[in-house]
Amino acid sequence: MSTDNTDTNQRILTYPEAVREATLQEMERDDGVIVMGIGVDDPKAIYGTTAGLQERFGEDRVFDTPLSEDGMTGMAIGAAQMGLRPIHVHIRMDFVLLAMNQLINVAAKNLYTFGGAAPVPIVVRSYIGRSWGQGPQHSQALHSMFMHVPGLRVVAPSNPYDAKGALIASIRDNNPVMFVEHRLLSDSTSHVPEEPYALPFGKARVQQQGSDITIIGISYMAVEAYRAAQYLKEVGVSAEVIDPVSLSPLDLETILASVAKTGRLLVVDNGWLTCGASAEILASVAENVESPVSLKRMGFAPVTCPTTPGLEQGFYPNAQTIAVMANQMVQGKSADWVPDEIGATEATEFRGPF
Amino acid sequence: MSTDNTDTNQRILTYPEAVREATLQEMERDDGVIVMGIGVDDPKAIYGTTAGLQERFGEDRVFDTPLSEDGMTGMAIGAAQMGLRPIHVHIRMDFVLLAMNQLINVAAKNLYTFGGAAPVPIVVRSYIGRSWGQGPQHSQALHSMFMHVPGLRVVAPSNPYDAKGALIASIRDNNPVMFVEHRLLSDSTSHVPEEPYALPFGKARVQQQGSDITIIGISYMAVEAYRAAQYLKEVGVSAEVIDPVSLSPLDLETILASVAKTGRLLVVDNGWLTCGASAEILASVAENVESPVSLKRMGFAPVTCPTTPGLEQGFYPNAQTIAVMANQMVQGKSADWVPDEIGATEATEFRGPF
Amino acid sequence: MPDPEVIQDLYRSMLRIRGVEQRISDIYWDDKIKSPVHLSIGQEAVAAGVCQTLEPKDVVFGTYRGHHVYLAKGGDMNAMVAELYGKVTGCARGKGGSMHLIDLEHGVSGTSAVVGTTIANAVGAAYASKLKKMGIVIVVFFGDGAVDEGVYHESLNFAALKNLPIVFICENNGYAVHSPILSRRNSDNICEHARVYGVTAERIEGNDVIAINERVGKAVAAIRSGESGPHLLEIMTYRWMEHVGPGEDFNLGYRTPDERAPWTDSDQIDGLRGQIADDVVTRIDAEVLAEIDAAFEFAENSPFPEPEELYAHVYG
Amino acid sequence: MPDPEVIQDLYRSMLRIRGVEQRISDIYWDDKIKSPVHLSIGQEAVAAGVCQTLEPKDVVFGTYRGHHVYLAKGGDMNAMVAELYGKVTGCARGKGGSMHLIDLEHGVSGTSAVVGTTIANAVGAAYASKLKKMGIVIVVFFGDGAVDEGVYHESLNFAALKNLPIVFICENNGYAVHSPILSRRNSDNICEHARVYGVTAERIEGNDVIAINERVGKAVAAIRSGESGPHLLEIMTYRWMEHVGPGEDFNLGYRTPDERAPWTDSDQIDGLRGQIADDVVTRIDAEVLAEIDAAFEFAENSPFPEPEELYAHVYG
Ligand SMILES: Cc1ncc(C[n+]2csc(CCOP(=O)(O)OP(=O)(O)O)c2C)c(N)n1
Ligand SMILES: Cc1ncc(C[n+]2csc(CCOP(=O)(O)OP(=O)(O)O)c2C)c(N)n1
Ligand SMILES: [Mg+2]
Ligand SMILES: [Mg+2]
Repeated sequence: MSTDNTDTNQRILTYPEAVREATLQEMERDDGVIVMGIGVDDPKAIYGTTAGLQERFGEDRVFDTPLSEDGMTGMAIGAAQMGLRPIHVHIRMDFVLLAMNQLINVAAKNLYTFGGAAPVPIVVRSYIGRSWGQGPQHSQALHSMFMHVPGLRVVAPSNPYDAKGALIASIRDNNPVMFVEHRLLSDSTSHVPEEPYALPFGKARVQQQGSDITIIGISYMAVEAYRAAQYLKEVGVSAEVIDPVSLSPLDLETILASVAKTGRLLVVDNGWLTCGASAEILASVAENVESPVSLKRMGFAPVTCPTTPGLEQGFYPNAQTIAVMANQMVQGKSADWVPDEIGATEATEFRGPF
Repeated sequence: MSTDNTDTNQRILTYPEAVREATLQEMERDDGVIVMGIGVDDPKAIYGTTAGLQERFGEDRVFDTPLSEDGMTGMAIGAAQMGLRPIHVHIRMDFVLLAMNQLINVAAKNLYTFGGAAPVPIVVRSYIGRSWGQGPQHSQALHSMFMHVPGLRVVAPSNPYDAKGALIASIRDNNPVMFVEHRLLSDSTSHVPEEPYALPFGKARVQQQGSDITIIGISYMAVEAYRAAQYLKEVGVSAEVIDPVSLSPLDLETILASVAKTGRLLVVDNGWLTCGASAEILASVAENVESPVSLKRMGFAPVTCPTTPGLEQGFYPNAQTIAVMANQMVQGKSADWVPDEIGATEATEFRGPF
Repeated sequence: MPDPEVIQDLYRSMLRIRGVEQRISDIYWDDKIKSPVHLSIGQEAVAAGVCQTLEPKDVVFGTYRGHHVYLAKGGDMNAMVAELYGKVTGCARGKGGSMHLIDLEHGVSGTSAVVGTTIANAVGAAYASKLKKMGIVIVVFFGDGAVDEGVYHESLNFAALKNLPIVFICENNGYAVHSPILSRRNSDNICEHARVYGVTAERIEGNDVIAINERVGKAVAAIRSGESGPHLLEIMTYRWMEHVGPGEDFNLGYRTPDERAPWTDSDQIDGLRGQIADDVVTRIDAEVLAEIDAAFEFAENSPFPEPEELYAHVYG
Repeated sequence: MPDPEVIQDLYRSMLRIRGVEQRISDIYWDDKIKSPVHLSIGQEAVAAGVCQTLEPKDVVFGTYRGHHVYLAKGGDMNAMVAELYGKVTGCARGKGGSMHLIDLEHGVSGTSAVVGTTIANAVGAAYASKLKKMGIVIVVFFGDGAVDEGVYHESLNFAALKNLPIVFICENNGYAVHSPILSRRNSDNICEHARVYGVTAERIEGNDVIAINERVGKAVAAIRSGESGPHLLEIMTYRWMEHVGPGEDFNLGYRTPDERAPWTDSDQIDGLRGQIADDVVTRIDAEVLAEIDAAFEFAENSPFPEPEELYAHVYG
């Protein structure tokens, strides 16, 4: 994963370590930051992301909640209105569906509804699950629903460096932020500076420069898109790989500049296509380009996520299918190259914990 | 509103009358059909759509519910699994956000999750509100969120004829169907045959043929798009106007055929743009056309819906702004024609009931 | 008996609410208030009685039927009326309208048009108050319909679990829109239900402003002193007007004038008026009338928001 | 004392559950079951005791911790094990996995991985049963964690309001994942809470399969005869294994082996075994073992779904 930092003496963290560090540093900086959610104080500590925080900051600032997603979201909003900065954690994004009323009818709207009087600085962390039979109700990626609603911010970092910076930015931001994590990124590592830093919202990361095609990968698909780009070198296709990082606001400028250069765009979302983030990006590009570009999108199959491993694999794009699609967009539909590797090693190697 | 029917002796109904007739006829045909929701049995009878049904079919088949959107949706799903066909009514779509968990995690998924064993034939009727200070929480149009999720059907008829046929189809369908109504369509009238008929899902209605530009209007915007097309005649622009009626499945074929003819597409949604139905249509067209087409979308402003009338007006597209945009797409950006009329007469004349 | 000053305060508070809402009802026909209005006429005693017990720093949350709460807590009347008119001088710059009132300076933390939402928000505010030792008591007003919602259960549970400084005020006016309470639940036992969560609960009959004031006062004092955790007061009251809109609704047939009669007969404003010296009544009546006249004039004369305001306040 | 046949039935029922789950635990390391498993070992008495009281046409709903409910209600064992293996012969054609079991033919109406969802679904099934006079009793199993959710409140309220033929079975194993119940609510009073809704409620201590069987039997009989509406039974039980996965979890430190000891000491399978003649035990043990062997063989030998199955069953 390329980050801006070129230190030789690199400090390497995993994604959960980066998330934990961001949380801890912000909690030290601002005693209004609190962490809440089902299991945040338990021995597994949400994949370690909240480990030790309760010991450090006490039971009032780091607390387990009852299984009450709607009420606890409303509670976080009210606390935020009184000056706290709650981070509400959900171990699966699927469960956030219980909190849509408070998130969309209240959190997203209060600032506007009250003419600017009442900001709602909450961060909602939630995990997209995958692999080992997560199945229909533990695998959903609902970021596009939140992108749809004005007043919410949505970020989905794909590496530890971005995760730390985006989380710090989210905590400091005065708006409700949906902070989207992916279970398969938990073992990923990258350089992460120790000092706190905030990534700006609305700034995409160009992971690799290229000239033939632009590939955008969202969340975990940023990893697969990057892998696909490496495979594509084999057939001489030069792919520019972009990770939007911030989905709302979206860095359309960087995307348009890239597409202007390559003339081709493949968006690979870690989610369903219909009315998804990929639809949005394609539509925005189509509205804004003058000369014709070739546009495609990939993502979840238009079905419920099946549990059985064989079908589950067909549900997701992977580096191989991405590379094949990109190659065909560049070389024409008849191109029949298939890279040897499939990619998605995180998925095949995954064995929990869930 | 043009319908396929050319009877000379036309039977004219309002939208609520058509909805009520469809419900009544299906309840007579199938004693498993039940109607439930907050206020369905009250004196106002959801704008008259449920008037007299309880007297006719009894309190067990037509009943008011507690204010428990999530639980009552789950209840409807369970009843459907046992063979009933519940129609669950919400007087505003905003309140459906309380039921996302049951709709998306359960209703949309059960058939697939259980390998085909457990269909969930429910119909969820809900109203998009507008005008007279509906404001942030009584104005939302969330159809794109439901389009995003495999397993759900979504329909949004814009006239009484389609409303009756689509509701009958929805009740007979074995899948969960989101049946989207718009408050401002309540006074609209059209020919509605007395005998029951079912509109096929996935079939768009071409409201007017044209050659210069395709304008798609969704829900109430179908009315405004049609009006805009009439204004456009003044400047010699021939617009083809399409009402998708069914949003999931979407009749892409009809849309692509139209765009192939006109080379220009303007989608006017009655909802937000980002990751919305308009993004989906633009993306699908962009992916599928060979020769370049000009693509634009209009919809809610990217803000929360304000209550005050002056700002509220700017929040929505209307026949005038649609006509201006369409004309510029055809004649070029410098075209400065503005039709005299604004359209949206339903909105300016609206005075409740809410 | 409470002291005369309190009686006067309560009288004035209720009169302001009644006066503003009566005026709204009177002028609604001229279409200047283009906003659904949920009048609290008949329920003034609840907001007045409760809010009189609060300090300025205390914070209240309410519902779309919130004029009375906003005014009783000290919300700016000019800004409220201007809000109903959709003017930029409104408490939410016209963006909220009647259902979304706010006045943070006076501890009005917001009202909501989605039933039940502010109950959870209030619990969060109470959590913040406790965590930061602000000494602020939170009060949330909601109807008997809100009790049906799951979020009510979740909110009571959490408030009791964390022993939060909050008073739940259930304004039981017997109906959710047109649905009587026993069509929505098995028994008339909201207090008993609340107690099971560990919330101290009591019903106050008869829309009695003095009783409300006294008993809520005790609850607030106990909470403020740290002696006790959350309380719920179920206050029996009655909505005189239609659910939404400026008029009456006996024509709908779901309730009768006879049902209302005992409530109008025991009108709390009349009741207190009889306990205050005539000259004081005259003075207060005149002051309140002048305040209301001024508020409507302020609203009439204020400008609408500029078109660019449409795009302001989406993000902060 | 129940009659010997019932004792044998209960013994067999619990043994089948224990046997299948023990086998799952034993073979999980070989990665053939690629699905999170939430074992019910230790809680077999609940499902066995309850389901023995039901008729085949009666309908049950459960949670992700649902193997015991599925098997006890008569769900096809082959199809369940095949489902865990992700095979097309599974009860959900492999699409559901361990957390989503169904066998409509035997009245298993489905289990869900989102806490609380099936409670409301069961209430709807009970509504259908009542409306259509099906004479079917609905039973829904859920944990002590589900009680926190708003949907629980909404479901109890509606079931009582409509006097529905439903039994709510709260399997109180003391924890939601690793959170003890008193960290999530003020008091240990689930039954008292249920009663306020108008639901007849009783706690059964000690994971006692005979007591469970008798008391649930009475509730089901009362409901079936139309004598009474909804019941809730809070059944105290204990999860022996980790929340999810095939092993134990004392290493996590949130509970101790000492806490578990009384529950394993009073193992209901051992308890009943002592009450059945030796030769009968030997026969049942052998039969159950053979059934389990066959089920795992069936699963092993079954094919995976064809790739095209990915696109089947999205719409019906
Ligand atoms: C979640 C939700 N469901 C439904 C509605 C529609 N609605 C508006 S007011 C109301 C009745 C509320 O009754 P109650 O809580 O008793 O308050 P009251 O109006 O009597 O003051 C309903 C059902 C809503 N606003 N929000
Ligand atoms: C709505 C929801 N929130 C959170 C979770 C994560 N989760 C899975 S099981 C569980 C605990 C449930 O505890 P309980 O109801 O007591 O059942 P048990 O596991 O003890 O059988 C939680 C929190 C979930 N699946 N669904
Ligand atoms: Mg009420
Ligand atoms: Mg438990």
